[in-house]
Amino acid sequence: MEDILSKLYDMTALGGFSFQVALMWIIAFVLLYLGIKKGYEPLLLVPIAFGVLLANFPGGGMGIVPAENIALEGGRYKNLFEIAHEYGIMNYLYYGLIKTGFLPPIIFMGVGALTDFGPMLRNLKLAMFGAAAQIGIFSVLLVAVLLGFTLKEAASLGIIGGADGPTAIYTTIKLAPHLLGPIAIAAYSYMALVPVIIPLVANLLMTKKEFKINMRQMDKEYPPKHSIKNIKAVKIIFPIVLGCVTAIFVPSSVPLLGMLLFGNLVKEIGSATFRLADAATGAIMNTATIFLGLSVGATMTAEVFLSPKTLGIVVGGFIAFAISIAGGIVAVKIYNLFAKKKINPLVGATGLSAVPMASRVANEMALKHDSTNHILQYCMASNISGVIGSAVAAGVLISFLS
Amino acid sequence: MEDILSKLYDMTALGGFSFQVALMWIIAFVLLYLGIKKGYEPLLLVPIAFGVLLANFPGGGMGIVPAENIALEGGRYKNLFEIAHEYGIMNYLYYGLIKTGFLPPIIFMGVGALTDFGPMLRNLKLAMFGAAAQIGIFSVLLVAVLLGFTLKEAASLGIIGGADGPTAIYTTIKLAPHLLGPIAIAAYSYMALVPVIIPLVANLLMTKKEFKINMRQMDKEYPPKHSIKNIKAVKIIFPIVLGCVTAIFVPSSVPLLGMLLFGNLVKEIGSATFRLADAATGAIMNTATIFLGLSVGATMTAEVFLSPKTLGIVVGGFIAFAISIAGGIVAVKIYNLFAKKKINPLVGATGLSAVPMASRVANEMALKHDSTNHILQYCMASNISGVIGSAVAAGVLISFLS
Amino acid sequence: MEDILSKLYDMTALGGFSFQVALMWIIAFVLLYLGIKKGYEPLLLVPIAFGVLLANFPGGGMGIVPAENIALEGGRYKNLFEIAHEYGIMNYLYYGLIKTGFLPPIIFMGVGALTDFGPMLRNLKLAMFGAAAQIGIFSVLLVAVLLGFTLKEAASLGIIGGADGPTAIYTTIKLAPHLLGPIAIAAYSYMALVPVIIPLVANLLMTKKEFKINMRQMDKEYPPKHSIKNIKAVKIIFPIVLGCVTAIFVPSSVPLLGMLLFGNLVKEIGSATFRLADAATGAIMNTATIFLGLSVGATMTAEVFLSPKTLGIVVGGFIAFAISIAGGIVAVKIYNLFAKKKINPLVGATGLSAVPMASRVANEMALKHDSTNHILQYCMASNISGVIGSAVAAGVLISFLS
Amino acid sequence: MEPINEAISIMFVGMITVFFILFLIVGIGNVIIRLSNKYLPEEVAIIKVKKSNEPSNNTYAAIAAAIDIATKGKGKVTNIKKL
Amino acid sequence: MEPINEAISIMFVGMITVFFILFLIVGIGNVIIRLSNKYLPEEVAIIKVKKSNEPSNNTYAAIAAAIDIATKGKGKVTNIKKL
Amino acid sequence: MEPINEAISIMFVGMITVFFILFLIVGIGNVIIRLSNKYLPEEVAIIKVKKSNEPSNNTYAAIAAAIDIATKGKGKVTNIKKL
Ligand code: NA
Ligand code: NA
Ligand code: NA
Repeated sequence: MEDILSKLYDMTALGGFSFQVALMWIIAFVLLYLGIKKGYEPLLLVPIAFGVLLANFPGGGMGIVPAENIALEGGRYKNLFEIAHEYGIMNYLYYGLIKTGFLPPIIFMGVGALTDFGPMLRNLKLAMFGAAAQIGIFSVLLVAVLLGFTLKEAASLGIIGGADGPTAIYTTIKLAPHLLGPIAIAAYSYMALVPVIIPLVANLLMTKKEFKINMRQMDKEYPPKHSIKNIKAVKIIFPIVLGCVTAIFVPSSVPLLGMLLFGNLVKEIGSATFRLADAATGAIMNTATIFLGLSVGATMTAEVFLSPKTLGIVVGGFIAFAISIAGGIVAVKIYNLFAKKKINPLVGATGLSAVPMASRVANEMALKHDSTNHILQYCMASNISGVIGSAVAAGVLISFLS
Repeated sequence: MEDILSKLYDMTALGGFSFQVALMWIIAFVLLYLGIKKGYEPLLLVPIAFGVLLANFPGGGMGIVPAENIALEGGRYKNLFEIAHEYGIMNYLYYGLIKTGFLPPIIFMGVGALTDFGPMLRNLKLAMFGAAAQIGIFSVLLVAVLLGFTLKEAASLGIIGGADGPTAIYTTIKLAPHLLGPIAIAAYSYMALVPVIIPLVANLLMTKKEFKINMRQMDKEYPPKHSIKNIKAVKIIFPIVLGCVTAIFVPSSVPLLGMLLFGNLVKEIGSATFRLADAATGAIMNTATIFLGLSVGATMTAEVFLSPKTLGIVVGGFIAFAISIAGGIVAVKIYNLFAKKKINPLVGATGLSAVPMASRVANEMALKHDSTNHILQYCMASNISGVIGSAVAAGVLISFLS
Repeated sequence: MEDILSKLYDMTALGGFSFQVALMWIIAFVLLYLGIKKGYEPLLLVPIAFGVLLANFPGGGMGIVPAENIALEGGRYKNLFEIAHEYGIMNYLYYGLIKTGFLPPIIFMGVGALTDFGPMLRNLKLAMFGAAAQIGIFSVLLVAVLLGFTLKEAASLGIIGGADGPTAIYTTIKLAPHLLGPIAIAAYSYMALVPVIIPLVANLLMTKKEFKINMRQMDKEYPPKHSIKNIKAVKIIFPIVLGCVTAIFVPSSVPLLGMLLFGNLVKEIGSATFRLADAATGAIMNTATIFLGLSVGATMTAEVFLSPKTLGIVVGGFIAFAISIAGGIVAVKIYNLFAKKKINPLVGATGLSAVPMASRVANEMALKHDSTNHILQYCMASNISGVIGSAVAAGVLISFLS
Repeated sequence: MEPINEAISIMFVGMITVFFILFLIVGIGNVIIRLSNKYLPEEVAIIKVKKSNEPSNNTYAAIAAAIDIATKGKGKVTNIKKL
Repeated sequence: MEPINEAISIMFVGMITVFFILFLIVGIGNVIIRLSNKYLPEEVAIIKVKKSNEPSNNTYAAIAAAIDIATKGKGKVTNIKKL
Repeated sequence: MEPINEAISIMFVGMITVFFILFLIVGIGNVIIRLSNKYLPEEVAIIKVKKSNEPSNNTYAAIAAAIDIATKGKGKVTNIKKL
């Protein structure tokens, strides 16, 4: 009888329970609350939070083991069958789909098939502000190095400021996979907080007059030189050429940008390749999202997550966002010093990316100051170029540091 | 000329044909007949049967090779690329997706996203009978050990009485993978035979009076203490808490139950995570069903299947089903001895699981005895809890025996 | 400063650019043009072309490395995790899904679920011409051997004449994977060119009188002996029996034909297995098409593609198509010498396969000569049997040469 | 331990565990229901009834039924505008 | 064996096999058709014609056509109830 | 090199690259637009208006709206035949 009771106890996880584990559960519950009740990027935060929960059931065998566990001597690694055999299905997913760098480009293919380069093509000049808004990435990289992060960790921290989930995850996989969990959560959380962060920074840096700069009015006063006659042709040629140009100069951005542009291409071609675009945005992207979310969440075992670096990531990520937004705004202000045709600095703020929420937030702010000032299409131009901008920045970081 | 003819003959499978192979073909044809014409769980039985056929085409290279073939010295295993290279695509599927224990939890995620805990939450007390109806699992385990099966084999045999496909397959993968084919077929066949087995056992054990126990009438006489005011909130919180509780006490059930509850959660959240629930029940589940069915079927090469143990599985599986049903019925009878508010013993019978067919069958039997006696919703309560019950039982078996 | 500039230069791909790479880009652009603007099999040619582009971005790490790179001593190979780690995601896809021979049978499953054997069953005799039209495969094999190709290469070249994408790719993977890119492109390009090639050959070999042979008229004059009373039952039984028969005689065709017939079976069963047929033709097939196209394209790095053999493949593939068509036509002509009930030789031409475009083209040609001469259904009979014919031919080649 | 003894002990442990877990689920389920009844006010789903400026009711009902079939219950008619 | 001889022998074997298999398929297909004609009585698909209590025929036809387009032929109108 | 120096140099290189690439994109985008305006004549999408032999306009519009909802905008009504 005693024997049975002791066996019963051994079977349970009661022995593995600890204060740290309880803390992780609370974190998972908070994330679930944010995702479900507050609607913070639920498509990613709910799977991530559930993955955190799964990983922190002692004895459940769903937590991701450190990469040392799968390394063998001679630069070789255990194979996926062995990983599943020894560490279970979550490690199989993680080492098969995430650590290989596979899922982020696959999700980017879906993002591409959902992206419309139209607004950007119609206001090409505004794309430049998608460059300025990458300054947060590199500023935080600098600060993080000063605070004692290694270069690779600092770069992964900085990339949160790119405000783009797959890019942040891809970069972190390549440079500092041990920080994957907190960085992914910070990235998605702050993207969900864009409706708070953008007004915060914009109100700090912009004058009332600037909020009221009316882009449509400007277009009437200084009409653009040429309109696009055959938008369909341009939309098909653009991703191909764009891919070639970025590939020449930043080859390490090819896995991300190449897949993004492929997805965009099959969408723009139309009905002839509709099946592919449909798969890219449907079955593939949704499946990838589930597996990415769960296994990124499962990296956050108590030992890994509860470290001072996590706090650094939470703070640093916020700063990166803020600086990126500020960078975009300031760049517009400088431009306005020299140009007759003024640009609303909110168009710079959306260079951050976080498509399309940043644009919506900026548009609402503009409308609040002047109810006829619709700037959504202009914001989308810099907003989309911000995605390219941070993918390029990621390419630079990876090529210098990996 | 003679040379060409001999080459022609070598190319064919005529040399590999045998009585055993012919027998396997007949088994495959019978399974196809049951699945297609009789409508026995066609979604699983048709792929399994076709897998049996593919595996028994001599020289086709589609049969699953024994696990010894992929083991190397030093506790290591061949990698998936080597397995595909040496043994073909069916072994690639089997060792990549089945032997790793990957697909059953993935299918369970879809099952979760199709499950509605509503009926169970509205009649929580009835969930207890989903526990009683697991007795068939352990009884048959006992008998099978007496008959000379090893403990692991006996446990895999017993789990057929859980009346739940993915659970049976997952347990067998972990404990006795060489019996996977016949156990999967027995599990799905008897689930399809629930409309025969439940009436058989119920008519044997229940009196006419018991068949007529009217649950709605009882609810009117003894109304439940409290109704649920915010069913949506309860349905969201329930899977999360349920996951935590079972994880603490039976961690080895986490891969199955965790994924089930994740699937249920993303469904209950609603439109915010609809894309994920849609993928879980659509693309992912259907793809998993095809690959699971084909490769489980392909484990049944003549050498493996035509053994006395297969007969034991066929008989033992039936007994496990019958005892489970009886257990549920008897548990209700005992309860009724002490309670004023009587329960229809058919509600115990559905504790077996085999959702939702068991409930439908029980409901029809009740209606046959009293055309106003609608017990479907009550049956669903114990029916769904039976799924949890057998997943917990599977967890116990795995944690004690693997 | 100088230091930074040199680093900048190192990061770019400017050093890796060459004349050969530029040539590959031009080839990719031409393929994109053919797929997008000319509508040549866009579902395959667009992903292949984009794969060519990705593979030829120097430093992008998306080109497929030769198989030697993943071989280890002792007949072992690197595992998929190591391949992803060392050579990136495109090699992960290629060595995981293509080199294992996995995707072509998976796509064939979808093809099967889209195929209707009805027209063939209603005119079974015409299926014989699907055999005659395989002569192009073996003729070109012979010529290619004379021109210095190895037997395996020659067989892969010849199989282009099967006019069936997955079959050509599967055979080439098994026999001459280094030629995969050009062979896949030749196969899909010439399939797209069927509206040009069939008229070319048919006008050369057929008389005006033959074009006007009216199949319906013939059916009225010599009515078929028996009609099919229960087409649904026949359509369900047919793929099962067909699978068994081909498996006995050409086991090496099982991976292709078995999956084709499984897909067809779950489609013909109807609503009971609709979910499976839907997955096979939807999520699975579309996903497989994307990954197949991209990674087949990515095999075409400049070093591999720019060889005299590629030219041989382009010419040889065309000849294989032409001879196959001619074979079908001549077979009908010979048949007509002896039979009273004449057959339109265009029905022989469609034995090539390239379903369903070949049938449409033949039908249009017949209508051009006699606007009442609808031969589509008759063409579909030999057209579909041509798919089986080339899969059988592939099985023979693989079993003799691999 | 003899296999048969181990089988018996697994039977005991197994059934106890299954009963214990489902007992817990019943209890915790009741707690969740009570707490949610107390602290989470019922969210009343408002079904919007649209009236004017729409096709006649018959047509509307027919289309709604049609959509329900077409989308396997996943779609719903939110608005039909006269164009 | 010389490659060219082997190529010739593969050509023979290949064409013989392809013809033989398709010949078998024709034969077996005919056997299946005859046996099914004899032993499997034709299952007549009954198209239910519903009359009363339904939207007018015109509307019905229009919706059926619409559904067919919307579902790419996968759906069918089984019933339209007046709500 | 000191980490901090390397961080600074990465910052320079990174921002220069990002600006350079987006500058190129702007330039090349303009070139594509100009060339396409010059050499690729605008493809005018012709919306076919069908008139007779069809259900009444009201029903047509309602169904079109319904289809649009049912197919999330992916389908379109190309033809409705009176059966
Ligand atoms: Na960005
Ligand atoms: Na059960
Ligand atoms: Na062919």
